[in-house]
Amino acid sequence: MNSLLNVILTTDFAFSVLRVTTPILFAALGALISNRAGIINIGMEGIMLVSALAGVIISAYTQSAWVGLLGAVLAGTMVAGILAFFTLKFKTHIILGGVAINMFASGGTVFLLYLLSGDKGSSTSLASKVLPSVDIPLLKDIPVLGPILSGHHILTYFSILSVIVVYYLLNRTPIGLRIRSVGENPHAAQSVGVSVVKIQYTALLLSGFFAGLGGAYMSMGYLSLFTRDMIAGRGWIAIAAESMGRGTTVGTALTSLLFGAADALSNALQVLNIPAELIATLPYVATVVGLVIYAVSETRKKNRKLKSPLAK
Amino acid sequence: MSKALLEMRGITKVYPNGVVANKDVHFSLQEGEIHALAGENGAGKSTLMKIMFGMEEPSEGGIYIRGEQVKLQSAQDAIDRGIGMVHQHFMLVPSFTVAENMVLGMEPRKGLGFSAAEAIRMTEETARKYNLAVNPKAKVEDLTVGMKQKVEILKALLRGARILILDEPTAVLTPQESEELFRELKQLREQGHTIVFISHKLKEVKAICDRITIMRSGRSEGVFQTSDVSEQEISRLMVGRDVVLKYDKTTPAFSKPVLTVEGLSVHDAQGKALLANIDFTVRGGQIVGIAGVEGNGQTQLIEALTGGLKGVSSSGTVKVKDTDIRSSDILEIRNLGVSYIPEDRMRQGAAGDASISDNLISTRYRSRDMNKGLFLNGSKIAALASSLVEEFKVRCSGPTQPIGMLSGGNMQKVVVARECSTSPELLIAEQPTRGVDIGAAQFIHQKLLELRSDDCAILLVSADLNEILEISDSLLVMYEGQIVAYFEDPSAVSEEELGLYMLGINKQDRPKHGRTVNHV
Amino acid sequence: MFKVKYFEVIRTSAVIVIALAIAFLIISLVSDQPVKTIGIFLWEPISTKGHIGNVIEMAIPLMFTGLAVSLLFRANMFNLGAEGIFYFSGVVTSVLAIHLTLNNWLHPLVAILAGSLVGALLSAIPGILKAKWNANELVTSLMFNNILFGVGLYLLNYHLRDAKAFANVSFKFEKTAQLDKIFQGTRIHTGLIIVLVLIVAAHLFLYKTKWGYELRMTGVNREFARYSGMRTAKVIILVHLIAGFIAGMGGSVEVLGMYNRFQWASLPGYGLDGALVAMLAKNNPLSVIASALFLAYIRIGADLMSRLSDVPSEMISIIQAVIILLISAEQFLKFWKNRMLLKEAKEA
Amino acid sequence: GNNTANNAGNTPANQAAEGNKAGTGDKLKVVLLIPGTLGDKSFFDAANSGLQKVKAELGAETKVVEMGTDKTKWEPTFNDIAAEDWNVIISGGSEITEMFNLTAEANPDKKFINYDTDIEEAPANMYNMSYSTNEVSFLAGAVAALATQSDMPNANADNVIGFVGGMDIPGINAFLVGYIQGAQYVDPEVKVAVSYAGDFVNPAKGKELSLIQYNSGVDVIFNVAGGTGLGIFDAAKEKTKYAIGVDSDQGTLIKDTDSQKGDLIVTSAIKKIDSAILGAVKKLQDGTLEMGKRDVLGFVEDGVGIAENDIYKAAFPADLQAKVEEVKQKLINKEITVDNAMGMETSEVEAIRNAVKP
Ligand SMILES: Nc1ncnc2c1ncn2[C@@H]1O[C@H](COP(=O)(O)OP(=O)(O)OP(=O)(O)O)[C@@H](O)[C@H]1O
Ligand SMILES: Nc1ncnc2c1ncn2[C@@H]1O[C@H](COP(=O)(O)OP(=O)(O)OP(=O)(O)O)[C@@H](O)[C@H]1O
Ligand SMILES: [Mg+2]
Ligand SMILES: [Mg+2]
Repeated sequence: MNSLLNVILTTDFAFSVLRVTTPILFAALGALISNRAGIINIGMEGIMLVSALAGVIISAYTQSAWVGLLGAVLAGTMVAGILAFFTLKFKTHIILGGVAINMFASGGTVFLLYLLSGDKGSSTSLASKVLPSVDIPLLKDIPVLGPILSGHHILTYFSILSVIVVYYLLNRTPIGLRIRSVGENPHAAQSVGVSVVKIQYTALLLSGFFAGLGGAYMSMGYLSLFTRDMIAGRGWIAIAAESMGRGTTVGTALTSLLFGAADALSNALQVLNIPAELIATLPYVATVVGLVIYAVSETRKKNRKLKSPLAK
Repeated sequence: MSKALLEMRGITKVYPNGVVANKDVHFSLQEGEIHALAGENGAGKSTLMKIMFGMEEPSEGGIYIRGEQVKLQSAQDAIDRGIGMVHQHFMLVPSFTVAENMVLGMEPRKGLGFSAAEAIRMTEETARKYNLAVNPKAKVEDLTVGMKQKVEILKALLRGARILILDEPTAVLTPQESEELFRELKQLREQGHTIVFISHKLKEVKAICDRITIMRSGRSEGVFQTSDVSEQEISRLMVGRDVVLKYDKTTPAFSKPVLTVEGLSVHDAQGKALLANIDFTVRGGQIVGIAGVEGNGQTQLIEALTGGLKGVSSSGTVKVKDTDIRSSDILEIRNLGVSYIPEDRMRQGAAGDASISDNLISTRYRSRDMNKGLFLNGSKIAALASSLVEEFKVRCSGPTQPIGMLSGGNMQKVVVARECSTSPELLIAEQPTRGVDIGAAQFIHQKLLELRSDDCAILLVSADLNEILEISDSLLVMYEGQIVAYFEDPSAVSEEELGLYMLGINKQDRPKHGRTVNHV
Repeated sequence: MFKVKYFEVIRTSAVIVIALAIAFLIISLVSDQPVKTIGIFLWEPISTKGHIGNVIEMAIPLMFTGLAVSLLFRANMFNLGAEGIFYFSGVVTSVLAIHLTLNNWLHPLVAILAGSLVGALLSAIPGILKAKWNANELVTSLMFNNILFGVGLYLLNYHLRDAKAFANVSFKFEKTAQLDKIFQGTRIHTGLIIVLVLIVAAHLFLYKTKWGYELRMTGVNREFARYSGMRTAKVIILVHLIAGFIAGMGGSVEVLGMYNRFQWASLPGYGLDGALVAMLAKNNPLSVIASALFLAYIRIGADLMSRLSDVPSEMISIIQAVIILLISAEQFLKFWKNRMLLKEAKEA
Repeated sequence: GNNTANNAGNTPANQAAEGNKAGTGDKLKVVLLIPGTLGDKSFFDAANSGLQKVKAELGAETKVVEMGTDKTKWEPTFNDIAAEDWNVIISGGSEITEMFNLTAEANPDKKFINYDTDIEEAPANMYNMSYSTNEVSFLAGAVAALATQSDMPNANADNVIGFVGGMDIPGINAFLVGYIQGAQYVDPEVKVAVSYAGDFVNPAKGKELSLIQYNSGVDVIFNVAGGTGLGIFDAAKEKTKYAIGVDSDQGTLIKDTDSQKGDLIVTSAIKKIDSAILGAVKKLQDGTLEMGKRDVLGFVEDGVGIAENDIYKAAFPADLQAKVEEVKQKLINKEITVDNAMGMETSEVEAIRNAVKP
């Protein structure tokens, strides 16, 4: 138990929570935007995977991490665009579309990797670039807080910034207003000349954009390479986080952080004598418990009254 | 006749599910007129107007503005040409404020962001200009229907609509609110606006419209000067037969009390009274009407009677026959012989994607004659469904059609058919004829009266004063969660008088309406 | 009328042709003999008894999970938990298949029933959480997948593992526990009969019984169902129990039909595939048969293609994705349909 | 190294299909069945590279088939392939052994090679191999334990080494037990931090687990985690700590594109599956391969070894290299015997693990 505390009560651990949260947060923000527009994008996993590979390949060929990032994000946006095209134009069921995107990404990335590098497993033979980590002046010298908050990967800061940006976008901009109106009452939006399809395109592309950032982080920051199926469920976790955050920006950010913390904790728990298989379930158990507590308290609140007179 | 401002020629509309909503319809608008569009439920009025507003694409036909053909591919195209529409169902985003709803699609900006202050200013300005007061900062979900209606009209006006389409705007308004709306419409006409007015209330049509186009089964039956045709004639053209506008009510023969409410009070979480000290009784063979402006506790009262009190702290008693139902759920209440026509047919009254026949049996599939143990009796269900469809004249391709494809009125007929055909002892009918054409409304009224003569107790909540005065044997008025008036003989009450109670200006003292309980 | 009625058939055929054309294009990029390659993809799975057998074997678990998921979707429950239950019930069944001594038909019966019951109970948890407290079933079911996998893997490693097998596999099942093969020359096992019976039963349940009716109404509009007097919370829990039972039975049957030891070291993926099957079947139990066979067919075809030609195995998922994207594209050829509708309307 | 996964991909004709038509006499036809997918940078890739050597050096016609992770597909694939006209059918792994043996028995006219199995029995037309995984891991453990206390620039004073495994399964624990015993052999006091990622395709998890180990005083980590393991090297680079590679010479491989990272991979515990496969096929062609038995390939047979590459020579002090060589000789001479986790109960492995927990 002591050794566990030794691991957890360190700035390194707190630091790792933010690091682990970053990809989940990006994707969850993406999921949030598309959900607010009324479309559930379950292709997050696949989009992240494609972006992760695109970042590696493009940075390897251009020898510029930033161009790589741009490529990754564009790739993510493009894949989301394909999904949007089929679901919005041809009315492919969005769930099937998402499943297809995940399938496509899982095979397609390996296939492309193989064509380019002759390797099916990882991109170690490509000299790809990574984006830098940054120390924040002043902050980095504050004890405890400094080592926790400073020195992160630049995309981690991007992700925190993204929370603010997405909040602003959804709640304070015309496009955000339209996205929310389309999600809540598409007929109302349509009736005032807002093109529902256009807004949903935008929202899906934005969700691809953020998932793309998440994917880029995986292969160009968190790690410096691409490997087969390296997203390893983070896209799904992000969807769960968004769902649990009940469609609000702050809620989504907090639940992403919760998932990140639980995941980091499960890594730390490996120092104990508990079978690794069981430790691995911890983040999920924690989530279910959290969700139940939240849901129970919410329904308690709701059950104790009749509909309030004006809310209809 | 001067050249038409807007003309629709040879419009045919086939929905993807194969429903032919409009068939070679011609429709034309003169500048500065109020033009009524009338027709039965499902006649294709809304569809025609949606086409005019660019929200639906015609399968065939053209739209001409001042003789020039235009292609309207989205509502935006229509808005750009000065067409505005207030839809049959509200087109508002509930969680948004009034101002946000007003400017949606034409948001004022401040830098990159949305300027809420400017939106509020625009809303206030338009409201002032057209003399329609609204609170721009209020959330739409908190507004009364009358308020929502105003927001809808302002929305159209803000967008510079010169042609304003109003699809059944008065279905949910009180007489006072309707009166106000008519004043405003006339004022708009003075200012040069052209208005299309859809309504099932022919009195209104006669009162404010210049011309009328009548539709039947997707076709236009012709255009008339309103002054040239009587209500009778209009309804004959709409329905294809004479419609009786007065009912022969048998003299009431009340039996024992079926629903007894005594001293019922319910408070919300903040301790505010939602229902305060409600007393009344409904007897077998009696129709008790509840009038009131929406949002004055009728919804809560009905909810309380349909299982909503379970798990909620309340005082007083609510009895169906001899059973206290305060801790019963809706199933237990229904098992006591209670039927319920909910006001929101889309949300509670019907399952849109399910078939008409599935919708018809939802309250009786448990009964022995509909099943053989666990298995449903398919042939009996089919027989029941087709007989009900026939009896209630539901316009559909057959009982297996999804109910969601029906027009509002026909959907309502299905709901009424279900609830009235189980020989209930108590029927709670909430807005049973909202948005229903006169033919169908009359039919529904007759059904209620038939149940009444079969000794059923009926509690009728309606915003349609005409209906309530016509049908009820006794009448309650609710205001702010209380019963403020009780009339033993509604036929002696005028709409205006009723309106004063509904708006809280008049109030009877307790002993008088306390009589409800003691009345024999 | 003829044309519109058959629009779906025409659309589907057109879509398949286009999907194949796209697949062909992609194959041409990497293959020297694209015609031959696509020929393998299309014909090889149905060319020999063995390969047909492979398609059917693969369709069996897909039918189980597809059926389970389609019932959940029918009740408007977006629950993807079939994955974890399929796995965990497999573990439970394996325990009994290893440790019980029973006769030839009782052994699998007991083992499968136990696996199915455990599946039902586990599935009920997200159901209860949803019905009583409105806890998001997507989140809970995704979480349960990981939890059940972790616990199952733990059981395998710490309690079932056969050290003498030199791998992370369980002890061998008793011969009595394994399901019989029903067609000579294939590995098609009695699970096929079980799942077909189950599908027909589910069809009857859904469309012919009171409970099925309640389930459908709750799915279409829960509020409506509640006002009609249905106990929707019970319905939701019931559908979770049934779906869990079916998914669990799927895992149990797969383990006893296709393996002689338990050896899944990762989630086998049939749960998500089940969602795919259910969606393709538009949540109709009987259509699940066709959509599971279809999915199995293109997968086996793709496998054979990668084995017998020069196309790498990853092509499988790309081609599958293309087919799935197009096959459910409902608006595809919409304009044509609208024209036909208008023509019919005018004739009428 | 060389991962031309599908030979037909870069040869003009579709050989497999051609091969089906005509048994073109003398040319040896060899097929490799991978019970999984290529790209693991170890087991399967190494086998494939062995096949490439067979093709290049023996002029054989070859094909590799990836059977994927769905185990129900393996049996039909074995049967289908056995029905084609291949002379030699190669596959590997304890998991497939039962199935593979049955296939061999059903096809007595064909030759089979199982390139890695712990099961001794083999049909008369099957040749089995396995490797002294435990011994090479023992050596890796010795390197790690020596390194952690050395004055190597990135070593610390703490006496703790690390191990990150893909999953808690026999195949991985075979490495672990050897590693622990090797470390204990050079220093009985050494502590070994052990983590399992639970997944072979989650490098981010591998990195997190490694970072925790490095942060808690570990300065050398042995990576036995497939794709997950690539994250361990990332962590090593980030923390400038050492790592030990597995299966192939990972240090040299990575050095190609990232020398900073590669230089931290002091050595790798290599299973020379490629040369083992080449050797076996060669003997089979010569008719000298003894079928129906299993050989365990150790240091002497050149079946295993640690990578004594430039990095090792530069980074690992010469005196310690000598000590390692000494240990290796003792292993060769059977002066040291190493336990094999293959065939151990989970509880036994657990006991070994817990005894050295930091
Ligand atoms: N799942 C949750 N768990 C705990 N707290 C939550 C959750 N979701 C939201 N909250 C809390 O609710 C508050 C409101 O959320 P937030 O400010 O994100 O809403 P919002 O993004 O403005 O919503 P909207 O977009 O609908 O306007 C926040 O203070 C947040 O802490
Ligand atoms: N989106 C739709 N899809 C398919 N059919 C539709 C759709 N909307 C309307 N219909 C059908 O088209 C016909 C005309 O409907 P419409 O709404 O125009 O009638 P209406 O005259 O406005 O009736 P009401 O007075 O009840 O509002 C009806 O049969 C209706 O069922
Ligand atoms: Mg209408
Ligand atoms: Mg040290």
